[in-house]
Amino acid sequence: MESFEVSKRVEGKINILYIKGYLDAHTAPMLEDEIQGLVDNGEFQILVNFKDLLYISSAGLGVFMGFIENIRSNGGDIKLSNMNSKIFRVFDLLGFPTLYDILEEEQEALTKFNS
Amino acid sequence: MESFEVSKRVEGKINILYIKGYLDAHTAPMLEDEIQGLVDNGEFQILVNFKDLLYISSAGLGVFMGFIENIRSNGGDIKLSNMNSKIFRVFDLLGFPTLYDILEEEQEALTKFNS
Amino acid sequence: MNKEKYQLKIPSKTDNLELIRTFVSRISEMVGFTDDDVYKIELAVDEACANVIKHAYKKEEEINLVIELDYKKLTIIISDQGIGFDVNKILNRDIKNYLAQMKVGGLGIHLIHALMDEVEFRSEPGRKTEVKMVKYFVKDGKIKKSSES
Amino acid sequence: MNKEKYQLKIPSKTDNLELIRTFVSRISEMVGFTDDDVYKIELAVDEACANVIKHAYKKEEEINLVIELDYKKLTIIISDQGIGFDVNKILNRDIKNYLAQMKVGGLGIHLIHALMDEVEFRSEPGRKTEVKMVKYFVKDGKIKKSSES
Ligand SMILES: Nc1ncnc2c1ncn2[C@@H]1O[C@H](COP(=O)(O)OP(=O)(O)O)[C@@H](O)[C@H]1O
Ligand SMILES: Nc1ncnc2c1ncn2[C@@H]1O[C@H](COP(=O)(O)OP(=O)(O)O)[C@@H](O)[C@H]1O
Repeated sequence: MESFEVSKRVEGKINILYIKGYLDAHTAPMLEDEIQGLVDNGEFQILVNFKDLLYISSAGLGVFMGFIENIRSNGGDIKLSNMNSKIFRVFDLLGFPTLYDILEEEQEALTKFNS
Repeated sequence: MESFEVSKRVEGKINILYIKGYLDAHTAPMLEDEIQGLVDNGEFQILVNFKDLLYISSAGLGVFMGFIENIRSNGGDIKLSNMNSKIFRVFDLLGFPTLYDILEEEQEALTKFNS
Repeated sequence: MNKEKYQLKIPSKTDNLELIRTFVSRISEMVGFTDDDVYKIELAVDEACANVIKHAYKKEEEINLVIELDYKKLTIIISDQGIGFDVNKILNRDIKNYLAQMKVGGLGIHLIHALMDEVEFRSEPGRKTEVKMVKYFVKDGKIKKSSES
Repeated sequence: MNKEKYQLKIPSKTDNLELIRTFVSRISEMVGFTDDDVYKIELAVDEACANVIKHAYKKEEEINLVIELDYKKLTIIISDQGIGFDVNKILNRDIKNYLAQMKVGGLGIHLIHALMDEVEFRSEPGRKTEVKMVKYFVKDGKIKKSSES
């Protein structure tokens, strides 16, 4: 069966979340919990790497919408990287590229955080 | 999507059919046509290798039932080999092992034909 | 888990057997059946639906498949509004002799009985057929497959 | 191909979204849509069903999904007997402004419009909601996605 997984890596002040599999209204709460955990610990520099994500619905995009204001008002950001083209299109259709930094590679996103 | 394929190899007087994928009421006619072709050419020594078969329903078993009498009365046989355990169980549940030679390995079946 | 119901209505053609198997096996996996049981359920349903496609109708009509889940079992009901048949005649057939005579066909219903924990056929010749089959989540040892005794 | 109908009735819970997507994408593949269109159809259906699950009912009830195929298009109708909503209010929302205000939610219906060739929402507040969406096998150039104009 399809599934969804989040794993985490810390690089300096930046928390990188690797998301894998199928992100829909059923699995979005898992990602939400993970980001909530970071926010609760005062971690506001978050990079989400989409390399292994195969599917996303608006419930997945909604997770980022739910945190972005609070995180930015705390001087942080959520940046997104390594989306495949199908996933990117969903973000694009909804106009996310004007609101979020969406980078090709994780390294670019890290650099952008530190600049 | 699931699919079904038959390929063929000749070894001496024996025609070996390799069946692959899903054999059900939808795909059984493909196997039927293949065996009919052999029978029409007077080829009655047929070995079916199940190595890559993932699924079989009674429609698949029915194909062998449909030819066996004619083939045996012409001095030939249909022997079966390399079934995985799930496939074998279907044959077993229906009592086929008493009616057909079902061998572990292709080589055993070939030997049995020539003995 | 409360009682839950899944229903599928689908044109009666062999092209759809794969979709039906996928549907049934996903639900069976979801509720926690072992791979082995999932395979048995899938095959039993395939057989019953193939029968609707082959025997029930003159042309393409509809297969109706209902899956009910309660706390202890999965029940599948497959029905058609087709020509029906004499259930007793088929069920009393001795499969060993039948096979030995090398008759073509007649394997599906036998297989359904061997694969599922409970099976019930009802048919009104000329009007409809309904097959109900049950698989228990846990077999209590006393429940034995009727066709294996 | 004649007109064909597939119907699925399924409990309204998020666990079932995967099964619904599988069901819809298999049928879409079967009738020959490109991978790209299959993905769009799958996502649009996911969004509509997620809405039924989230918004229509107080507790778990039923999603009704019908797929109709004719020679030129696939039509999907997703309906519920739930609380309904004011369709005009939602549809007239300017998504760009809406997003810029960083509001949570409100993306699903916009996405459905962007993904499918034709979309129609009907809702009777307090009684029911029905979404009908169409994808053509061949787009004739004149047919343009309304939400992209
Ligand atoms: N849904 C059905 N409608 C009408 N007849 C049926 C149906 N299912 C089974 N039958 C009858 O029962 C017989 C035995 O079915 P089965 O054991 O599956 O073998 P087969 O399909 O190979 O004949 C069929 O030949 C048919 O006459
Ligand atoms: N099936 C439905 N039943 C009741 N209300 C619905 C239904 N579908 C959509 N809605 C209403 O339309 C609104 C917008 O839906 P949508 O664009 O998918 O965003 P979201 O679900 O994130 O709010 C929902 O918030 C809800 O009020």
